[in-house]
Amino acid sequence: MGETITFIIFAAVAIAGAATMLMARNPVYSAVGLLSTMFAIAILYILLDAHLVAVVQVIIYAGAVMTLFLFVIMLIGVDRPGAYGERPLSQRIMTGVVAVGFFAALALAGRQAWVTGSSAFGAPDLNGTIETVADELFGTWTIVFLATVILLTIAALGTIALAYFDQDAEEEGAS
Amino acid sequence: MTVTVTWYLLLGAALFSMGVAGVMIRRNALIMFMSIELMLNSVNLTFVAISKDLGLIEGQVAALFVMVIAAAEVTIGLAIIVAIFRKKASANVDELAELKG
Amino acid sequence: MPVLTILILLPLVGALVVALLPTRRPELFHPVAIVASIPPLVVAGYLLWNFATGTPAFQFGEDVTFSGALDIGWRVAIDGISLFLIVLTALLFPLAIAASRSVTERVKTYMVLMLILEAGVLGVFISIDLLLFFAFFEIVLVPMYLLIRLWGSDNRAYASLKFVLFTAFGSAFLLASIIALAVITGDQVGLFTSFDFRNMLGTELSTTTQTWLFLGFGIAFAIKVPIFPFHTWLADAHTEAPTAGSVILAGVLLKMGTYGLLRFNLTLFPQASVDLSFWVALLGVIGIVYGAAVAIVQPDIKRLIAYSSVSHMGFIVLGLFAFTSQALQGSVFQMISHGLTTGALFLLIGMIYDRTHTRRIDDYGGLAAVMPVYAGIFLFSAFASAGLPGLSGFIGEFTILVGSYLTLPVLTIIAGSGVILAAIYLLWAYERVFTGPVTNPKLEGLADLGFREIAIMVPLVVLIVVLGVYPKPVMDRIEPSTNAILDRIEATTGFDVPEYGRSEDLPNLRYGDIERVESNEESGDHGGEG
Amino acid sequence: MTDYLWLLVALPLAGAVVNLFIGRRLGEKVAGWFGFGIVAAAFLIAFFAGVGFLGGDKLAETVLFFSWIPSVGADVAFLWDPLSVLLTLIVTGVGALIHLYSIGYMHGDARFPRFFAFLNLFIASMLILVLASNYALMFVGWELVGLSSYLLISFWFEKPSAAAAGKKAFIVNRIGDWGFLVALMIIFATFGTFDFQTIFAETPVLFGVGAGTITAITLLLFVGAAGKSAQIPLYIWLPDAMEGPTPVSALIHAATMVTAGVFMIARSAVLFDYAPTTAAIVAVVGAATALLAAVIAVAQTDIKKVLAYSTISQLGYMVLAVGVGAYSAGLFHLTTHAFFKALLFLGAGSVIHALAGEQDMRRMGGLRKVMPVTFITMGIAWLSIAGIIPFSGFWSKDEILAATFAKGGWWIGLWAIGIVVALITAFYMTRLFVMTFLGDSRAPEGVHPHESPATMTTPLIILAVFSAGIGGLNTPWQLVFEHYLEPAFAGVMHPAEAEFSTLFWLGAVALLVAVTGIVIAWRRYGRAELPAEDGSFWTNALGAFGVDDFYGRWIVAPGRRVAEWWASVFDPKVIDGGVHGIARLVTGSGDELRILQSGQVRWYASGVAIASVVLLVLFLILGGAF
Amino acid sequence: MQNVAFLPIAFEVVLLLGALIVLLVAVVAGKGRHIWGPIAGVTLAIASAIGFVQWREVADGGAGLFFSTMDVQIMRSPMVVLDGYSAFAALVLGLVGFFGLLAAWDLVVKVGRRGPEFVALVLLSVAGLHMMAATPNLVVIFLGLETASISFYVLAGFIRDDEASEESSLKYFLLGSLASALFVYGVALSFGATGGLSLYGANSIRDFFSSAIVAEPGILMAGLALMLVGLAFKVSAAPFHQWAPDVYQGAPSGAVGLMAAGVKVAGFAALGRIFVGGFVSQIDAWAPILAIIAALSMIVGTVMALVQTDLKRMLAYSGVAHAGYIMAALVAGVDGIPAMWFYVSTYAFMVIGAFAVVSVVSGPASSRAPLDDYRGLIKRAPEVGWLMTIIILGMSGIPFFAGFVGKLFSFISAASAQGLWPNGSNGYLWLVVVGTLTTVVGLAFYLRIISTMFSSGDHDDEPIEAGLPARFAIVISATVTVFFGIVPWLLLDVVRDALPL
Repeated sequence: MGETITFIIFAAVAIAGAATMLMARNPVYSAVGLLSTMFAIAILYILLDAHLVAVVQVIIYAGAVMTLFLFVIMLIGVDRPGAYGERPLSQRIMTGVVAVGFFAALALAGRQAWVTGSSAFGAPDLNGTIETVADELFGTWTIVFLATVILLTIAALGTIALAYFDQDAEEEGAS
Repeated sequence: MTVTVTWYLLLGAALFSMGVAGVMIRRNALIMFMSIELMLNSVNLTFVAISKDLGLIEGQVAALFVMVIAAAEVTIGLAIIVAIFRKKASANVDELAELKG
Repeated sequence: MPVLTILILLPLVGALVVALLPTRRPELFHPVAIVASIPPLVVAGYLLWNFATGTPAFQFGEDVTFSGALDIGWRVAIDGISLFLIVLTALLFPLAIAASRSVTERVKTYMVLMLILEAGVLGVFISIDLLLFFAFFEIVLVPMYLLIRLWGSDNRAYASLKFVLFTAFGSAFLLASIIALAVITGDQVGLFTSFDFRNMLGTELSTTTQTWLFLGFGIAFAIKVPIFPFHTWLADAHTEAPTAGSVILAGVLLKMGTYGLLRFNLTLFPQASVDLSFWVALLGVIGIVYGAAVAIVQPDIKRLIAYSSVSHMGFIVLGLFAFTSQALQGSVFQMISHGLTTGALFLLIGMIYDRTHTRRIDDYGGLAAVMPVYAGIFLFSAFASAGLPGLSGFIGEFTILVGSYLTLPVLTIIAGSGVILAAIYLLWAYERVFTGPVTNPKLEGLADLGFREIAIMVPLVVLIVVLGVYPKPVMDRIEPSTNAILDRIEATTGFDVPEYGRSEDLPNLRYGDIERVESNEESGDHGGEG
Repeated sequence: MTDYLWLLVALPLAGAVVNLFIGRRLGEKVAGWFGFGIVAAAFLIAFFAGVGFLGGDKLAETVLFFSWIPSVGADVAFLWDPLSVLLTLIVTGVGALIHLYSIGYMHGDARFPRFFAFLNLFIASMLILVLASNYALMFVGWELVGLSSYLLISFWFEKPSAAAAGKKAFIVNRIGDWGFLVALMIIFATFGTFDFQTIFAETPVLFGVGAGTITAITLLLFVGAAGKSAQIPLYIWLPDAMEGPTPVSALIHAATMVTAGVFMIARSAVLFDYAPTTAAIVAVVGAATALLAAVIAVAQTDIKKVLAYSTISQLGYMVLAVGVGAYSAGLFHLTTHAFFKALLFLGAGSVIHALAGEQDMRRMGGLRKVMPVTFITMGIAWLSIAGIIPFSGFWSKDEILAATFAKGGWWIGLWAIGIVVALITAFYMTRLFVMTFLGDSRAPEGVHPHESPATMTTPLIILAVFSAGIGGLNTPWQLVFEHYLEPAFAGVMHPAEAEFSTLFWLGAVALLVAVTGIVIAWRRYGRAELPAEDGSFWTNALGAFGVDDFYGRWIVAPGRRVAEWWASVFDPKVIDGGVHGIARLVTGSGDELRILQSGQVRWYASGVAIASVVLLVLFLILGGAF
Repeated sequence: MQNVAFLPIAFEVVLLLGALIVLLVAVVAGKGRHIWGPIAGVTLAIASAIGFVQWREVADGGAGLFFSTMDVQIMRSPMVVLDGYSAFAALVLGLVGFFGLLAAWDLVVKVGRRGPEFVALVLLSVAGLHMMAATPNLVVIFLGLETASISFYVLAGFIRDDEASEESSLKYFLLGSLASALFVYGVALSFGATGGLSLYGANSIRDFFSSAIVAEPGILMAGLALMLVGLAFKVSAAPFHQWAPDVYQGAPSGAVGLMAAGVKVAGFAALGRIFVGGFVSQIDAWAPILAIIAALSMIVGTVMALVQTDLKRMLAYSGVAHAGYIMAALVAGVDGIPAMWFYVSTYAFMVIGAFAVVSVVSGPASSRAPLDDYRGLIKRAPEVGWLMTIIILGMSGIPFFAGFVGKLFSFISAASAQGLWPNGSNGYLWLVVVGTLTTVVGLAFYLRIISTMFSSGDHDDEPIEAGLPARFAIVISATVTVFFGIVPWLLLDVVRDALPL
């Protein structure tokens, strides 16, 4: 029962945060909204016994990603009037329709699942503790884990290539 | 009533749809990007919920990988946005429409 | 010896040779190209000489299957129908190239394209693999497009694109139909697909399928011919193309359409052909009258001849869909004859155009006094084209009309009026260009045809007379093939073909059988020729 | 002798080729005499090969050379029978004379050799026509004579009128040829062959008299004949054809080619026998033509035009004859006409030659003193055509009228027309003769008429002899000619015979009529100054009653308009318009789509989102989730 | 055994090492000197060689699934698959990378000190592309997808002083991430429906379908739909194509060829792997939709290309159309795989060649290539002009050029597929007709390109010099176009074995 309540509360928080992100005129508010959503989701992970994921969620997203976002927002500067002016009504309606349609489609898609879905979480009771996850991660998924190296290298390289300015690069670029 | 996986899936779906809406409606590149992050989060939620439901740890691992990927995406994305901001002093994507037709 | 492969290779080799000529020796390009276009003619002569008369079987066959499951292959062979079209092609190209003296810029490219074009056209006539046929049918567009686009006259951009799009539009349906047919055939012979003409002949098709496929094939060929409502590309293309282009277009390319109708529509979809014959023939007849009538009022001599082609090709179409021995033979003969006469006319127009650079009939007058030889040859060709007895044009039209009357009397009687109209537009044009006093001062003192030009015309003139006086050898080689097609139609449909003039029944061969196949199994080594 | 028949065609053809290509180098003399010699040789060959028929002991034979179009069973073969022999002799004989004449007449012309080349070509073509053993080959000759007549009419192509006349002749002939062509189709569809003898043998087997098929065939054949033999409504080309050199008019448009139609009907006698309807139509058309042409001839002032119309009129007689079924009579008139009309033309030519190209009779007159030979020979021809006994014209014309009369019933009406025509003929021929030769010279100043050279007068004399005497071949007393032709018309029912007394007074009437005509004309034109010939009749007749304009306005012009509309509206606007419309549609839709490609990221994102929703729905439907 | 276990991942490993070496050398030897260029070339050459070795290995029966460890307890689901499919992908991608780099060399030289990053990015992106083809695991496919995409985002924006480049980079990034998110959400849903992340192996998606009947198709279908969206976006199939023209135009000409070719190859590889390899049992559901997307792509791509005035955009749109033609092959399921490979591999070379020409004529860093720049090309650079003509003819689907054969095979597959819609009897013939017709319309703009090159312009007297690497790339591209157009079965016999496990 308590679980249910928690779920409802944090689900609501997540939705609300998302809504804030969606609506807020000030990007900072949007960022904060998203942040709260992420926290809420982290809580839900815990409800799902995915402890490690929850932790990582907090660390990476709340800790790193959103900080980065906020930093960039600050860097770019918040207050540029007009830049975030309201969309014309028509577009908002269209957006709403599409989003709702998307949701509705998914909901319908899962229709049977939603109803016939197993009463509670099914068989073997899964516990996303560090070791269970680690087992999997460094067992079955080792190669993939290693493969992420490529991705991260790219991320690093890309950032350098895009953001790292030095004088002669400028010249060449200009040439 | 107990919380079934269904609830989580619906929540995920809802969040994802809101992300979609965000991409469609927001004009600020950063917030569009945030919406995408939101979508990825909902994906993770879905993964984890399902892994719980089916008792398959893979779901959670997948979620972790998605996070990693998202992180990498963020760095690049922000780098691009910053780079553009350097020129146009704005993150308003509507002003980036000289390539068209 | 893979004669046909060699036949296709020779022009390509020639093209290569021309392409490799040093750029700083431009004076070489033209003569070398002429020389390079002779060997195919020799091979064609060889074919003509060694062609076995009196059998409908395909000859000089080669069969190299490339990919087993798809059953695509280098399958080439000729029968009495393709034989003469090959000879015609091999003959017209040297003449057309020789007549291209006036091409001064990008000569090398021009010559290379001409030779590639020749290879493509020859390929169309020898392929008995549908895919191969389509490939050649389509590749011809490219050099022709460039010839018109680069060496054409004022309105060339429009004309060339129009030419390509019209033709390719047809080919779209052709390709789709070929694929469909190949899939169906494949199912029936237990392969994934089969593009082998001989397999396709054995395919069982429902009447509806036949009709659809007939239309799919038909529209491509109808545009190429061109049959009435699809003819507008022709006037522009012929008019804008350089002389050689017009000659090849009218002389050979149009025949690809009628050839396709005869070789594929009639044999692969006999039931549909019989069902639709009246309507196709009707379009043909409309073409005869319409083309001739429009030709009468053309102010541009090239356009006039172009429209006359529409009219003449209409005769062929009528003959094809009358399903009588005479009409079919007549159609095939008319293909050759029209190639010669119209080729001659376009060559002549080119010669005068090189001198005066105008195609407007009004700019001429009294030319006969200035250039008597030219006038004589022109009048000769004009009468040949108008179907004057004793010249080749008559044989074709006469046999077509006489034969078609047996099954399509009314249409044929109307078609007969084309004879009158032909006389009108040709003689009226001749009157305005050649007779009367010399009005245009530019015309005074024009040089009459030189030796080179006369030498170009002589072969055509001689052939026109010879074929007109003694067509029998040609007919004897055409007849077995056309009769075999008729037998097939008779056998597969209820249609009974009038027996008049059908020679005694031929060696009992299924249509499409190949005699003297020279097949070598190692795959691939023949692929290069494509 | 028949082994050498191929020479009949080969020789003139060779002559044509030689004269065409190396004539210029041969020079005028050689070219001319060569051309003449060739034809003369042909005449001799024909004579010796055909002489056997005179005795009646020789039988018709077919000489096969080679198979021409196997699929329609058309061979290149000659049918050597009295009929073809007769025509061959006329063609080569008269032809030879006219070649001879031309040597003088064309003297000094720039394209002298080419003229003889064309003449030879004509002889060859005409011989193919008359010698053919099947309709297909006959059609070849049929068209080739059309070609050579085209070439010869527009021989002086610098004259636009000449060029136009040649074209007109060919095209009008082509209209007739179309009928011939369709007839050939039906013939092949009916008999499966073109061979005369097979067809004539099978006709009685397959059909009864008046069978529809035969009627159709014969009617269409007659369309062809009407074209060649200048019958209503296709006669309009012949007068214009006078633009050609006079020898051409004499040979082609008087003696030989124009009679091809008559010959062809005679050849197809069997078929026409089985189609009485056609025969009647033929007869009526013939009579009508004879009358109309005669009337028009009355008012002509150009000497050659008069002769042209008189030719048409005489052809009318012949057609009437074959229509009546009196084939031998028709052919007899054909023969006599060949001589006297050729003579008339050559005489006229000689006159024109003398007057330096003057053709208007109103500027002639008084030539009898300066050119006696021409005067006398033409006199004979005049009497002959006018139908004065004993000149040939009388006999042949009389025979036709008699045959017509003998048929009785409404045919009497045709006979009456014939008589009227005889009257008019006598009138206008006298008019011509008187205006040209009698009275005093009305020649313009500076023109000094003179007698023509021997090369021209010799043929005149020879022809005069024939015109005078040949009538004797076929008098009611002994029908040499008819008996000679009999084998050619084996299996053709004989025309009704009138008994001798009838024949006698019929002849008397004809003679009387002729004399009347002559007298009237003589009294009218025999005086010093010419009577004024204005007044609606004269002008209309002079203008041939505006038939040409009628055709022009009601047939040619509308045709042109339709063609123009097709060429300038239907092709570019309708067909190409449609095509361009499609093209515009495609590119237009492209431009529309470009608007979607706004460059707006959000817009693209929306596109992706919307599309995904659609895809979701589609998948759910196809996946059976709904 | 060990090397067999190594071989499947050798491709990625080598490329990673190569990238690191390049960076190292760049640091040590200084960025000015371009010695790292050859290193990268060698790496890619080796990579393709590995692809070849893998091919032989497969031919010798070495195909199979591979796990992270040999430890049997935790051999749950395979992470790597080695089969003809992946091997061929390795071969093609290696070559694409190699020639793409050659074509991009002028650009590399131009960006000067940032060259090493560029090259390294290229190498790594190729690795990422191959991951999409060489794994049975959907998450790993997503990983590869992102790896490649992210590096392409960077490549697109590599010219920093060009706003167009920046813009295309951002557009590509935002839309690409959106598509990725959709894709991975699809993965999640299909995971939920089937309980498997891996296509093959123990408790994999295939097992699921072979054992159970799908109780709740809804989620599965939604998953398929979203995965299709993601991949259709990557291969720029309509209606997910809109990014392509903008991005291709904005991105530096030198890099576009590589991006376009690579992403098409890998995208279709993944598409084939997932839908044909994994979800083939659902073909009745996805084939018709694939057909619709194919038809849309053909039409939209062709019609839009028709009205373009900029060669880069034109080629981008033609790329959309080509995506349609390739997709047409897949509606036939596994029968279509060879056709897909044939088409996509030859097309990859054509597109590299075409953009190489663009970068030669309009400059490697240019973001615009107005068609007028190509007037008189045949005079200014005859060699390049003629080769371009060949390539364009190849793309336009003229017989005796590879493009035609590709179209033919994919049409044959479509026609022989047992379609359920619009009616079951005659395969996807309607799709074939659409294909042939759009091919004809396409001729209009392909020929426009050609006739522009042949017609004379203002600068005819100024010859254009093509760098050696670029010229080599162009030559190879043209050669491939002609060679496989004339002797297609040489390639066809290969791709016939390049089937997913």
